Amino acid sequence: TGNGNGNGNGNGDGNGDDSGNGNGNGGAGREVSLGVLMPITGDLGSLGGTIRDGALLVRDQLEDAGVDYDINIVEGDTQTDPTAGVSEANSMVNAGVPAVVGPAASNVNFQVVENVFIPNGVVGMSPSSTAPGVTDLDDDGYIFRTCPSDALQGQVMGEVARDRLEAETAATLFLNDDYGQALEAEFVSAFEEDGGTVLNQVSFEPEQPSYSPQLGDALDEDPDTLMVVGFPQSGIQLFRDYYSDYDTGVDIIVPDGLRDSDLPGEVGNDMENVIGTAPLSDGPGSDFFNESYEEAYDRSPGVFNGQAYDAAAVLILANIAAGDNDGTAIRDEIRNVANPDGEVVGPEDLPEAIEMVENGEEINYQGASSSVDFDDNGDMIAVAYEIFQFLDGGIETLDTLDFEAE
Amino acid sequence: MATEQAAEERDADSLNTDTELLEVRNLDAGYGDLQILTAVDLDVTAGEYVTIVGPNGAGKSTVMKSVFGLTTYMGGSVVFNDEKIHGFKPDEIIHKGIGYVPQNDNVFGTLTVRENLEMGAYILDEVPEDRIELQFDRFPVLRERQNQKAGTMSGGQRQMVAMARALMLDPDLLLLDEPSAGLAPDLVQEMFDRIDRINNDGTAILMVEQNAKEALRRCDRGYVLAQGENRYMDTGRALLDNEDVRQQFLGG
Amino acid sequence: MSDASDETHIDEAVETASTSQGGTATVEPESRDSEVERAAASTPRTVPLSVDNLRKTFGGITAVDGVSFTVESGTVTGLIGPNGAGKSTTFNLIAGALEPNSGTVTFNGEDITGRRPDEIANKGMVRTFQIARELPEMTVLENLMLAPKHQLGEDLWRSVVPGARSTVVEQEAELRERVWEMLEFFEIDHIAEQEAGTLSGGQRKLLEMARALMTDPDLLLLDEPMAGVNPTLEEKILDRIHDLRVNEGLTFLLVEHDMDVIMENCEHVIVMHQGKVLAEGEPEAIKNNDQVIDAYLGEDI
Amino acid sequence: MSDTNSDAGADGPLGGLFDGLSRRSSDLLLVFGALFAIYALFTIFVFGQGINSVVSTLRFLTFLILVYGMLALALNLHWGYTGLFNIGVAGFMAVGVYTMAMLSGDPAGSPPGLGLPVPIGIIGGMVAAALVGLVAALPALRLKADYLAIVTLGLSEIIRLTYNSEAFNQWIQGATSTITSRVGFLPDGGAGTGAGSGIQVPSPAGPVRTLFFEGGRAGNPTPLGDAVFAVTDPIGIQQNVVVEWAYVLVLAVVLLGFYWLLSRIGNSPFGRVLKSIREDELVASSLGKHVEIFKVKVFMLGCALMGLAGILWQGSFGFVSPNDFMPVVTFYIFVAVIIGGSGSNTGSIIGSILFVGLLFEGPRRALGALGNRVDFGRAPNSFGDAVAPILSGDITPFFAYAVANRSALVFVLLGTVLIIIIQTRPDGALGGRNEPAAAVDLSTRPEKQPTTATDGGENQ
Amino acid sequence: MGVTESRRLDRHTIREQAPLILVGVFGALLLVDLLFRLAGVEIALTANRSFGGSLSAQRFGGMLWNGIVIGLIIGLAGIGLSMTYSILSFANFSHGDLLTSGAFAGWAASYVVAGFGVVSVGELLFVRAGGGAPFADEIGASIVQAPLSILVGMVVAAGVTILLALAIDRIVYKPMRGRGGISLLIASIGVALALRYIIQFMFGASNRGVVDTTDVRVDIAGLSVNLHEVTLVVAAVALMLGMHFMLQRTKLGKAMRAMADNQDLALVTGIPTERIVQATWVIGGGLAGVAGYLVVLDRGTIGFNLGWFLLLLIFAAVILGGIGSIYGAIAGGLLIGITYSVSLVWIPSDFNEAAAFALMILVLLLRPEGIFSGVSTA
Ligand SMILES: Nc1ncnc2c1ncn2[C@@H]1O[C@H](COP(=O)(O)OP(=O)(O)OP(=O)(O)O)[C@@H](O)[C@H]1O
Ligand SMILES: Nc1ncnc2c1ncn2[C@@H]1O[C@H](COP(=O)(O)OP(=O)(O)OP(=O)(O)O)[C@@H](O)[C@H]1O
Ligand SMILES: [Mg+2]
Ligand SMILES: [Mg+2]
Repeated sequence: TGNGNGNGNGNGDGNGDDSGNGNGNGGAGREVSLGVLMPITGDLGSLGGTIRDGALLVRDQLEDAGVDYDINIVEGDTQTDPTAGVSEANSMVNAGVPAVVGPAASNVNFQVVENVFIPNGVVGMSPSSTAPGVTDLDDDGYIFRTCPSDALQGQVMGEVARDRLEAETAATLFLNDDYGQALEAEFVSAFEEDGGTVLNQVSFEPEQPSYSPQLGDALDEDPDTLMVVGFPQSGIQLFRDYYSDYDTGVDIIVPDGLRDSDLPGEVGNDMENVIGTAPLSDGPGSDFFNESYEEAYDRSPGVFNGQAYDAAAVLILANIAAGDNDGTAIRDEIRNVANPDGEVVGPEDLPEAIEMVENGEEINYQGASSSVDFDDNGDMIAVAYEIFQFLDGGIETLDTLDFEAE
Repeated sequence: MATEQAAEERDADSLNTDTELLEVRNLDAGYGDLQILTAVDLDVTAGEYVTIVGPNGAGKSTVMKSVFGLTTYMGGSVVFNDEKIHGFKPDEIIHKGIGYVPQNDNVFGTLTVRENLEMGAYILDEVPEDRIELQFDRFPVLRERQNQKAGTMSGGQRQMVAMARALMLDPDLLLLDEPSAGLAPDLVQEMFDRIDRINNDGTAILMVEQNAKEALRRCDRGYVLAQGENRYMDTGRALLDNEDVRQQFLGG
Repeated sequence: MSDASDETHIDEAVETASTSQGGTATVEPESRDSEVERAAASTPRTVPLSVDNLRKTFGGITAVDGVSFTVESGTVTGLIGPNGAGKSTTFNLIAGALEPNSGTVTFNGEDITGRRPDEIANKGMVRTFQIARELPEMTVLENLMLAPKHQLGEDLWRSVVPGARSTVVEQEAELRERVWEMLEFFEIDHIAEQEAGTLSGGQRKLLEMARALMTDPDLLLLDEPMAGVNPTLEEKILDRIHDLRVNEGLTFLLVEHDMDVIMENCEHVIVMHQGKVLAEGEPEAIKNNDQVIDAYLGEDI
Repeated sequence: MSDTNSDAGADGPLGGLFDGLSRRSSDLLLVFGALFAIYALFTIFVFGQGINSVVSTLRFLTFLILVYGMLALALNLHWGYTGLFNIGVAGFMAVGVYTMAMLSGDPAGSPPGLGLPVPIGIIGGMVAAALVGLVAALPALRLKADYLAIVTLGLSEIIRLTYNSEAFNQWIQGATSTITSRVGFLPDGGAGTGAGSGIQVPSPAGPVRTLFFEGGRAGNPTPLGDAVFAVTDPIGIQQNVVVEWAYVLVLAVVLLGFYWLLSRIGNSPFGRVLKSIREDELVASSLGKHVEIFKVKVFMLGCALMGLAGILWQGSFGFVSPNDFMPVVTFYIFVAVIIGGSGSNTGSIIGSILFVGLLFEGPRRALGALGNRVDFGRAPNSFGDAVAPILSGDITPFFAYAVANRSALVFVLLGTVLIIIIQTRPDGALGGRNEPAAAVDLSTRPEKQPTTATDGGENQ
Repeated sequence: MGVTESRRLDRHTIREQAPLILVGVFGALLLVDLLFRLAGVEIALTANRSFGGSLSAQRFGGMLWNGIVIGLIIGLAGIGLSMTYSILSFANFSHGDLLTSGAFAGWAASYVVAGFGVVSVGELLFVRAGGGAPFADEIGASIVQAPLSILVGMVVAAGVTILLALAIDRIVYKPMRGRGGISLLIASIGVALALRYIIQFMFGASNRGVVDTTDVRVDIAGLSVNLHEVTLVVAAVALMLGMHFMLQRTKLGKAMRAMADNQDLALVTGIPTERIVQATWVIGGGLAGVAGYLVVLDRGTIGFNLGWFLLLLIFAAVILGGIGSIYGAIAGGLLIGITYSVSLVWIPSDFNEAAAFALMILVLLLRPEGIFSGVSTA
């Protein structure tokens, strides 16, 4: 999840221009192939399953609507592990998959993209890899994402810590991987730029028996606030250790990775000293999406589920526009179906959108999570963040922030 | 010597005693699939002193182990006190009244002498202090060293520990596998004297020895075993005097 | 005693053997007359092994306590003593399996105290073990092939690099000849391809000696080579020992509890007791030494 | 068990290579028999999914067999031959791969590498693995088997944790950059490990790829690529699958190299000393063999081979992270050696085939195939919900749950099969075969009359 | 063998003095440094290196206490591992998963007792498999809310693990009795895999919070203590003492030592070796089960590979202490636990586990058979 440095989503000027290759969009009824590569087991197992479900929802809806295409989704499990992810991605490529929703975690995403997608000309669109580095990949344009870069989230967190929490000093405790390292770095630079002082910076490993040592290191110098980057699987243990060893005096700030409404229950504490930021999923189609998701899975959608839905939708539309299961052709159609200029479509009228694409009409997909417009780097042009807090054993949104690329 | 006279007297006794203690008939046994013993016959009557001799690899130790339930049984019978015991496990056989002192590695080195003896009576509910005392009377040096780790004792002393442990349950029959091997000459004599005394106390002895001349001199009866089969059986004296036996097995 | 006749018979054999050996070593160098030979011969009987004031403790136990003795070349020297006297430990100290706390071991004029076993073996002093230590999952052939010193193929590169390997193969073929000869000599050729772990006690003892001999030693340390070996076989082994002593000039240091063997085969006997040398001398003198009788032999022998 | 070479007559000039010809050919038969049996099994799993699936599945299978085969051979040198109970294989692989990645990595990458040519990186990786082996060996070889095992395991964890550490990453980057800034032809940035994020490895499969694609990127084939694809495209085999097969063939050649090297070592006086060390160190040294030197040599050689195998395996994915070197990797290799029969090189290869085919991939694919073919409906969320309906006679939810959670069942199956194998074939698939350690056929007897007892009657 | 080892030991006695002194000096330096830190004294050595520093006594006390808590768990688990190691002669790689089994069984029982009536037994039995509500505090499984449930849980953890260990022995190890340690070790890896993933299959893969921590931190005599940690320490120490008396005073203890010494001889002496083996599993399994239960009580979370992750540390403790010695296991456990925790004074937290292994290797280099080797305990 995380994108850190280069606040790279500059340029908003519509690159949606040249659209009209009006290709014949070969026979309806053909197979539209799409990969969904998510962590079903491992550290992100609990998140990955729900994100996958977001993507699968597109297919199920289209099938229910009886569209003319055989939408073949190839699923894969990265086990939250880069090597396993690469191997799984390879099997997808070997099976002829031209485009993939995923991978979820940035550390896996980097490796899969570098070693499999780019060299094989396969389109990768992650719903949740927020690492700043994704922006600058030398990717021949094959790599996209429907979530924002952590370069932004780091700034947001820094601001929240300085302004809302009025912290002078901060310590950080972050997962030792691409996501954690990059987001922490962004946070630190934002916090220091704002005049704060960062004390101890401590990294941690997933699934450790105890995080007391790391907590001790981080809190050694009594910081005003503690920034924690991680995922729920380790977070449960980490926060349990925190509440067992310390009083709830320190403000803690967390990013999207720990936005899990079950967390307070799992930890056995209200966690009311914890405040967080997360990319907001409130695109034009978000209501429709939330309803259909709940209906299909009996639960409300979680983080990045909307982004996954959007990624799947865009890739299917682009595939149909390209007329072939070919990565390069799909790459070239993505902005045509997603960016402005064209008939606005959304989750509620996907079947119609498919017909329009088939007929060579220009469309502009507006999604569940955002308006889904891609810049030159394949990043989102406009995103929103929420500031949330754990309250009464649940999550409450305190505020929302909109970012429009300048 | 006194012991020799005693042995001669017992010779006379034993040949007409009918109280069979151990009766091995037609025994086939070995290790895994490998058969070592073929149709071995062997008898020990109550209170008798029997020796087995034979070349290396003849199967002598295998006979002892077979009686004690430590080999793969392949046929025939082992009867002790009118009860078939082949197929029994060692701890059951101990209950029946047989004690066994293996050829080497026969003490628990990390246990004290006293603990070694206690282990010898494991199957009893209580630690039989009186029997420990009895062994200490038999082997006085063990009383002195009862709290010493058996592993730090000399070769001869270890043999005593091993033998005392096997005697803890007052067995009717004691199996001894090369009790004199590796012992210094004076200890060899001492060991044989002790065995005589134990035998005089009423315990039957079945012994394997490479020190064949001494062993045959002292025992009531002897068996010669070769290639897993019985070759000769007679009183110890007679075997010693048998020219063939001397030539083939006793080194002239 | 009924064995008396045998005793004299063997004694004579030893006598003859030792005189002939003595002749070779001290008096007439026969036809060999190089300078070196003559120089060597002028010193009466060389002393390949000497042990000086060796001490070894294990925790609180002093197993070897100031032992000194020498072994003359071309002899069979006996080392006897009660159980736990320190004989095997002395062997271990000489052969480098243990390092002494103090004292020195000199072999062929060189101080070898505390050297590694392999260094000592390579100098020509090789030992056997009281409890035979065959290499159980290697065949008898492999056991013997292992023994020769300085094999070319023990260098990794020679065994691997295509050109060099042919020299290794050549040497292996030569060794194979010697191994088979040795097996025949010890009459264990019929079990050559068996794994050593399946051998009987006596065959293991033979294998142990054959293997030691394959190293071309000058001096052999034999730790109870006859223990547990049946009497018929024992005689054969002794014959071999004398054969080698007489024909190849080997020197033997022999630990044994069987007094008959010691008395009938050794020219010189060292008696250890409680880690010290108790007595030393001709077999006959030792046999009648009161201290030795007291400590070791017991009255009845 | 003396199934020693039955064929004599082979100490000719090519001795060693062709001795025991019939054994060799029967070995070959065994290896290929096992391989094709596994191939057949896996073809069934993916049957009906088209030729590309079959070819691609078999490629992956073969790839795993080859890399496990290399590692099993290297471990067999340590453990099977010399009795060195090294359970730190993963650590030595890690050293190989990381060193290679740091030497040959992109200087502009994150973390930076030194940008040296890949072959130098590979050699450097092997040397580094050997040196770490040396450092580990010097003190550790004094220890008894069990203790050595735990020490090597601990060491492999230390290695993994070190590569995982951000502090180490920064330190090594600093340390190397102070060196490289003084060496003209090296980039100034030094080289790092990437800590928990892992590290890019210039894939050893890259050169193979460039044979088929210009610049290694799909879409612009070279003339060779064109020629090959002209055949494979019409059959329906993905280009990527073809390229990966080519890399597998390279691995096969390397495996043959391993086998050749280790067989030569095994069939030599050097190997004989190793065997004797395994059996009884004190005997070996009492016969004049400098045991420690042999151990150190073998330890270093084995570690170098493990490093190389690591590079060719993990490195070929283009990326490694410390997680790839968990102790369980070592256990898998051990299992391969043991089910093949330790001490035998052929056994190591057969063991790898059986391990990968029947234990590692087999259960996964079998359950996967089952899941693909039968639709059990939506799986219940928990075991409780899956079991409860059984009481009322409905077992479909349970099956659905089982298929959905097959990743767990695969390991249960793996464990169970492992237990069964070790119970029923304790000496491995080949039944404890002993490959005689000599450069010539020992059973060839010199031309002499077979001895009948000369002087003393028959013995005993 | 005896000869080789003692030779090794012996030859190195003199040469070992040097490393020993070095280690001693290094240890002393660390100690002085620690004292300086506690006193808040810092002496600059070079630009970015200094001796001493500052460390609050409270923080250090916390580290030490944490180390002791971890160490006791490792030690407790280590006793069982060490016993099976010496008596059955193999390194049991499934020991960690016995811990996990005990943890799940025990907590299932605790949940049923504590949460009876709150939610369905089915949900309680699988300890919140699949995650989601009800959360631990609703069920109230804590020493404060439901002390009985904790006690029951501990007993069930021991009981179930014992039965499991006996069943595994019957099915897996018994047919292999007398085989070499390596065969058994490999079989135990198979057992470990099967067990761990059966647990995953039944109880799910997710790590989840199961212990209710409401009000468990209380002030006693001015000290803030965690009652769960106190429970753990009391239980662990009591079990260790119990083990000590049992092995020293009873015939069974001696018989176990005899078995560990020489199995064949034990058989021949009439010691019912099968029963001793079973007794070993009873004790080893029982302690493992309780240790697993206590790990969860301390950490608050449960997951299917909790034991596997601890296994290496447990092995390190057993090896460090000397295989076969229960005191060794306890001492090794404490050493490992304290190193794991206190080493953070000097090194970053990504190295504390490595420090524990490094300590083990260091000790083995100085004492190749472990600290308590040759000291007979049981
Ligand atoms: N555990 C075993 N497995 C397989 N074979 C064995 C085993 N023990 C002994 N043997 C074989 O059984 C045969 C008889 O052995 P046994 O020990 O009974 O001989 P012995 O007469 O006691 O000889 P010794 O005088 O050397 O003690 C030998 O050939 C030996 O190799
Ligand atoms: N590794 C060791 N550790 C401790 N003590 C030992 C060790 N080796 C030998 N000893 C002790 O040293 C003493 C001498 O033993 P050694 O084996 O040298 O006796 P020996 O003369 O060969 O006796 P035997 O005739 O029984 O073989 C004995 O008390 C023995 O217990
Ligand atoms: Mg015997
Ligand atoms: Mg001795």
